[in-house]
Amino acid sequence: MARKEYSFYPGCSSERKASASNYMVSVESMCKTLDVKLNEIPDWNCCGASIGYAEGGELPRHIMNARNIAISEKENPGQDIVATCAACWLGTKETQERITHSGELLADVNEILKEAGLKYEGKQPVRHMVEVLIEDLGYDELAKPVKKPLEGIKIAGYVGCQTNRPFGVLGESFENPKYLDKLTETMGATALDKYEEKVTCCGGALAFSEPDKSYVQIKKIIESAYDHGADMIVTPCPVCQMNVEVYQGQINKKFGTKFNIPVMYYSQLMTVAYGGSAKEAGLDGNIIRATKLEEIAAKK
Amino acid sequence: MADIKIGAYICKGCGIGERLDTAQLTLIAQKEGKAQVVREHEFLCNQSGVELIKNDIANEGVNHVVIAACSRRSKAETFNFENVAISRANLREGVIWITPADEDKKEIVQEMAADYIRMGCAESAKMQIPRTNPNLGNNKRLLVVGGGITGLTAAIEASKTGYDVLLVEKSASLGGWAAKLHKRVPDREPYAEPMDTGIADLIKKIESDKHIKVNLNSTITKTSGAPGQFSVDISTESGSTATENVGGIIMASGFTPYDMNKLPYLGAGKSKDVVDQLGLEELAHAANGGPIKRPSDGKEVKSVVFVQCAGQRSDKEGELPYCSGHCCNTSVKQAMYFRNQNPDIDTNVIYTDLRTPGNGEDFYRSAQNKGVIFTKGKVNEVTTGSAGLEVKFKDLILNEDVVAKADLVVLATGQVANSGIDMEAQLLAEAAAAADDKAAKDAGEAAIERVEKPKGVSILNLTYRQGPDLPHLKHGFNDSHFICFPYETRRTGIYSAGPVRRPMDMAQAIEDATGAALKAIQAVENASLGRAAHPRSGDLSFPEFRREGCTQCKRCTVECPFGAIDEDEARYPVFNESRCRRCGTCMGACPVRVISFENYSVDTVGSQIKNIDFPDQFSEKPRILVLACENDAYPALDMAAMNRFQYSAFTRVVPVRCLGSINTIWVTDALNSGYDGVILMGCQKGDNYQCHFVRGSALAHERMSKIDDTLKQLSLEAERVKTYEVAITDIERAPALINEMAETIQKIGLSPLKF
Amino acid sequence: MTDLNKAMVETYRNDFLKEVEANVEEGNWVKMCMQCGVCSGSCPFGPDWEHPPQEIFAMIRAGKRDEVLKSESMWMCTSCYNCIVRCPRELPITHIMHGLANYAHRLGIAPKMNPTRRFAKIFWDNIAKSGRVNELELSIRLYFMNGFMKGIKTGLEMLPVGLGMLKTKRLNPFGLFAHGGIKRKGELHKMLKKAYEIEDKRKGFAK
Amino acid sequence: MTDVVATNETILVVGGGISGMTAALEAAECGKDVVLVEKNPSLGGRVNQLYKYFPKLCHPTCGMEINLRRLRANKRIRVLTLSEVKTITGKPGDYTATITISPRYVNENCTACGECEKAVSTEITNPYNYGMDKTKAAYLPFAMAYPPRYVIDPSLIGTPEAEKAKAACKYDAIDLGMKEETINFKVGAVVWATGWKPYDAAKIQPYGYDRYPNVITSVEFERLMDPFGPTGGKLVRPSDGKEAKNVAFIQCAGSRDRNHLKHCSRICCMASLKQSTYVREKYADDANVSIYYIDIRAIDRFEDFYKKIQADPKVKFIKSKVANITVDKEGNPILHGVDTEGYHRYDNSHDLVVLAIGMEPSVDASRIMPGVKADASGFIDIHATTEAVFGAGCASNALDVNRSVQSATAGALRAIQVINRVSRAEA
Repeated sequence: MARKEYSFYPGCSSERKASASNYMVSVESMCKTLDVKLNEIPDWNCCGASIGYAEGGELPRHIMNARNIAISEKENPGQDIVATCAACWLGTKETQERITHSGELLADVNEILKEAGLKYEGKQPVRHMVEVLIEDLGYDELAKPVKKPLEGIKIAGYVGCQTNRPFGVLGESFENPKYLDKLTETMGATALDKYEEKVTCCGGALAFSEPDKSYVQIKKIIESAYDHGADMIVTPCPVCQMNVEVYQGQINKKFGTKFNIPVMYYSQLMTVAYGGSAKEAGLDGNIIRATKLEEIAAKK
Repeated sequence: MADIKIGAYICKGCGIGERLDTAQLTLIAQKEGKAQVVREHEFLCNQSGVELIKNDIANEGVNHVVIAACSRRSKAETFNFENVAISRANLREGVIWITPADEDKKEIVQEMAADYIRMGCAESAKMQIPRTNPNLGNNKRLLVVGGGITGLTAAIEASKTGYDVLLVEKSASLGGWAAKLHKRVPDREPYAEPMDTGIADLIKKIESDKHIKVNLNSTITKTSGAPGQFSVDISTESGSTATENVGGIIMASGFTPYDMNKLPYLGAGKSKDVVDQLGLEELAHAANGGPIKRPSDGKEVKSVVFVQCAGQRSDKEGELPYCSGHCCNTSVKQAMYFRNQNPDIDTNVIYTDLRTPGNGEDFYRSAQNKGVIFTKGKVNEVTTGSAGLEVKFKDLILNEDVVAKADLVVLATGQVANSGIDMEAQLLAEAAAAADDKAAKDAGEAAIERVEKPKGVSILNLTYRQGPDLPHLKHGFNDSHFICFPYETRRTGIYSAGPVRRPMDMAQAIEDATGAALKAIQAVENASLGRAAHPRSGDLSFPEFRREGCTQCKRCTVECPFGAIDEDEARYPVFNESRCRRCGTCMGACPVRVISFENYSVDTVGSQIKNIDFPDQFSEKPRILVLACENDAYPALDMAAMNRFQYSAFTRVVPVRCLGSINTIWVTDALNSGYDGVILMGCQKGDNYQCHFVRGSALAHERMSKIDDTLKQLSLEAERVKTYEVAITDIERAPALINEMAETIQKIGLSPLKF
Repeated sequence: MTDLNKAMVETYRNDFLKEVEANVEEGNWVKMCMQCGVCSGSCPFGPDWEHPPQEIFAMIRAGKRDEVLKSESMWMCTSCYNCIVRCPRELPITHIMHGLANYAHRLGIAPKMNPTRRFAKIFWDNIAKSGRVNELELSIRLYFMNGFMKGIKTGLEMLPVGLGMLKTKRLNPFGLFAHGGIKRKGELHKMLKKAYEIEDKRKGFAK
Repeated sequence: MTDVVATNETILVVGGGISGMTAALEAAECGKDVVLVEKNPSLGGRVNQLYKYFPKLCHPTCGMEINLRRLRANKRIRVLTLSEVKTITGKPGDYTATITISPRYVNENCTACGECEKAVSTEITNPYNYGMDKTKAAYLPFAMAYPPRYVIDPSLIGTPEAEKAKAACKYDAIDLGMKEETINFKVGAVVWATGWKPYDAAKIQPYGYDRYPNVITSVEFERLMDPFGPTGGKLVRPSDGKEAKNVAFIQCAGSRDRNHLKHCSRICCMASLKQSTYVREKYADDANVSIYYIDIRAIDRFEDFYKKIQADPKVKFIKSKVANITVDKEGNPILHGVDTEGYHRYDNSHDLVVLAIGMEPSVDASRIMPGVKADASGFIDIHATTEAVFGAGCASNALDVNRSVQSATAGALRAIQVINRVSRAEA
């Protein structure tokens, strides 16, 4: 019996051989160490993401999320729904909020869910993994398993948008959230005390459709990290991770910069700090290798 | 008047004992100051010190006390004895704190202290304990002028407090404009819906209140007298006139809506379907919850445009420069009339700045929530097109010229105060007519004699020498000029309230009326005790004049900032003590120095100026006289002392009630008797004057501007006399000005008149 | 002009605000804007907006139907939610922008070539089909949405990215065939169909 | 033990700012007995911390001097400083007020000679200057403090410094043994005038008040102009003492905002217009002022003042709620946003940013006592209040000085009405 159990919503990008598969790997190791059990929602579907609006409209978009919630309530009763992906978390939470505030929507949703013999109750809180870490366990608990403090590593805590706005993490400010820094400090690393682009938007889905405009954003995010001497960037969001990491080459080409900074997930840092191997931390999943982390991971 | 027995008490505390030779000061008090009792004390303001004084008063018959210690501004409560004339010699802030402790300065510092002892005793000798005003008025009934929401509130509140009220309303019914409103802007949570005006209940209350006597169809044709003893002629339309006596007056004559026919470019007068806000209230009244119909053809209004700031906040000739404050909330309310009745009616409010302060913000939000559209734009023209009215405006957000069609257009016009005749303004107007400034000023003064038939309709018809109504402040409103003292009018015992004072809405008018009621009550209470009103509240002294000396020149009547002084048939001044604010401007104005107050007179000040020791011309010790306003300049010097800023030990400072009370003859006397320089320190004058007696500082500057000729006659340099505006915050500047004078004297040498 | 669009113009005449309130997600908030502009200033793609949100609200009130619905502006929304959290009137601006874009798209008057509109459609089709994102299919379709040659070009530009993802096993080369999506696809399709029916009924899209 | 003579014909005035002083003086000058309770060591309140008033640009201490003279001359007012109302029980016309008085450690003997201040070296942050500088732990709150009596900061008690202060006093005015005391007395009616406090600027995160030293509040800006303030009257910015010649004012900082204060604080527009003249006063033509606003609310004749400032070429008005602030390497705040009059994007650099901070009541009215109702913003709702507790000034609404004084005068009359009912009943 694990000390905590959650109904888990991994999201598309976390699938094997998908863009955030390494996130998933590290989350699994992290949770193992923390003795947190994640019960995947059976046959979960895509959240529709924010970009889903254009074709999806309102109801169809909500239905995608309502289905997941309904399945979760049926299969993993009494458990909070936990997502690791910012977009999944936001999409699901948004749907839940909207339904709680609209009887009409609730009726529609349930009428539609009948098609699949499902029912929406909306009793399970929808939470992001970092909320679980911070609120249910707390920094002290998170510090306990640290075997290899990430000493000497300077980290830019890039929070981005969707874990931060509009809901955000309890007690954190939209403009200057501190939880990611606290998290990295807890792992023994050094968080940048100044990082102006902490909550700057990476362009999100528009990195696909409007790459050039997004590059401008991403460039700011990376530049500021460099300016303050960061060794790597850490983020809680797969979209941010992907956009900030994989386009560095394009940006270098476009702006003549020489960016080559690793962009990690908090769960990767934690796994390494907890003594996990490079593999367990999914470090091999990063295009720009975090050599400093790999060294620590390699240390016996 | 009992014999004066002066007791002088010299404190040695706070370093006075260490810095000064108090024994010598004692001698001076005895020999020169003629103090019968003189005592030194280690620490005068502590219990034993105060007991000492009390004991002398009780057992030694001391009735004039000179406290030689700290500034008159400190320990005032401690050194406060009943029925005793008190003078203060300022040895701490005035001497030891502003001079260096160096040995070589000891002599001049001691001289400074000695002079303050002389001055204190001299003042005391000339002072009298005020026996209160002989012409008390005990009438405590209040006259309320105007039966609108302001007047009704003032009346009911005064009655609730236990005072009788006489209410005069020129129209045939009570309620004023408020009674014509369909609903009012909410003044309570949740600030979301128009609410009942409540005026009907209020009128009922008034009519059933036996302490309130209502006169309808009545105007005031004559007001004379003073607080506690006003006599008022009330005339009815029918022509009958009754005389009533009251103690205090609340002027709540309200406003007249700006005449929208002056705005033809906004369609006013051209189409029946262009109305002002009061016009819309009538339509709403008529509709009484049903669909509002437009005047032209009775068609149900389907679209309405509200034009904010119509003829207001404008530089155009004949339009109002100010903002009437309530109109944004009023349009919000009126737009709700439409949306609440039928949510499909287009309601568009076109504004430049939407002004809904305080919780009005909730009301604004509520209107938006009801679908009222607010457009930031500037309306240029309203025309009558085939399909109805067309409002041509510039959309300031989308930055383009637009035309909005509407069945009805509401012009948010402003409030014009019913404030009567502003004599001063008319005088200045005449004055301005004259060519250059000098001439203009003379003309202005001369004109006071002339304006017998002032233009306009008076509200109060005061028989006062200085005009029939309260002076206006700005734009025809007679608001107070003082931010800290919003009720201070320039006619004692007469307080204005409501939109006659400042454009305002009902909620503010009600609050204002309640405050004004207190002030009027306060005025009658103090009048009955012979006490002065603000700012010298409680002062029991009052002006008197030596009839045989008076030349009937009328300077006093002309210059009294409060119109307190009239003239009798023989053209002698009549002081109306209860109207007087005790500033002493009349005293300063009098060329023959016949006007005085018991505790503040030509003598009390003059003797202080004279009674100092003038060293011979060879000693190279100049003397500088500083006459300082007791409210601003004197505190500034005190605070300079607290910061240990130094100024010349040759200075002798005399506090005055107001610069206006300074008689130029003091200055010439001072120079004659051997002062080398004279400085006057008063408050800011001009449009933003800070003088709490309104004209005092300005008058002093005027008078002093003429002193140069006198100086020439005395063959003295003009630099020897300076008049400054000094603010209470000029803590560094005030001492600097004194030191400047000291240097000047160093340069030009001691006064030749010392010889 | 599409029939649907004609129909809407008919129904609402010149009252565009009413149309927006009825048919656009969170459209009934538009009237609450007080034109402070904090949203316009907060948008990361702000400079790329021809008409920033607050101006769009003003335009809606001013009845500028075509300018609004045919605008590229709403398609610049990156869903960063800066505007929402700063709005002093608590308008759900992000959703209103999404709603306007969706509405224009449904009416068939949204800018045809707008890349975000087209990507959004591809994305939705992608997930609606299998229930989950197939990233490879998604990116390939995206690259080729502007035609074959352009697609090759974009593909080549993006090659390093793709290879990187491939090397790190974050892209499945066989995804096009192997990727399964969810099991109960039929069930999802039925639900979506129903959802569209209801939404169209509510928004008067139903023929 | 402090003894207070009071009866159920006495009026209790809570708060010694301009509203409380006015209510007390107006009532006393009508012949009523008043107890005036102030929690700070001196009367004067917030207006005293202002450099100038709008629209006259005169100095608040001028009116303060007059009010203090009225106070000194009036035996009917009993002033209790460092005192707070704990409870008020009873019914209209017959209340018992319980007041706790914190020790000042200085008694009536104090002559304000300043020897104790010279004697001690310990410094404390200076509340009078909103913590922008320090003051000695034995201090006179400000030059015109009333009562004009020094204060020993509690932090000094038990330290040798305290003994030094005591030793320096020749008049036995320092009593280190003073303890907090609690007293009760009867009153007939209460005027509640506890005033306002500036909204916590740190909560307005996009403006980074908690992160950027060169973003300050309007109340702090007033202190910079005081020759005896934290900068000695120099208009310089906190980060590096650089002259603040290019100053931005951000209106509605907290006000008119559902995320902060839902009401409009009324004074802020005029305050910024006024403060723009400070910058001009200090730097003449080198001054540059930008005012970022939603609506300029300069009602009645204040409009004249607005017009005057509008005509000043050195003052720019930008219709925009600033989106957020960043800082450049030199620490210059950069304001980002959109001028909505025709859509102009800006990223403007300034030397100093002043937040025209909103007003909230210092005391949530709903906490005063049962029967006193607060509106949603915490102001006293006079219509819903059933007790003889009358709101005055900013405890009842967001008001400017002039309207606060009106409100206080009205409040005084309402209290007098209760008192007169009592005395009539007893007569």
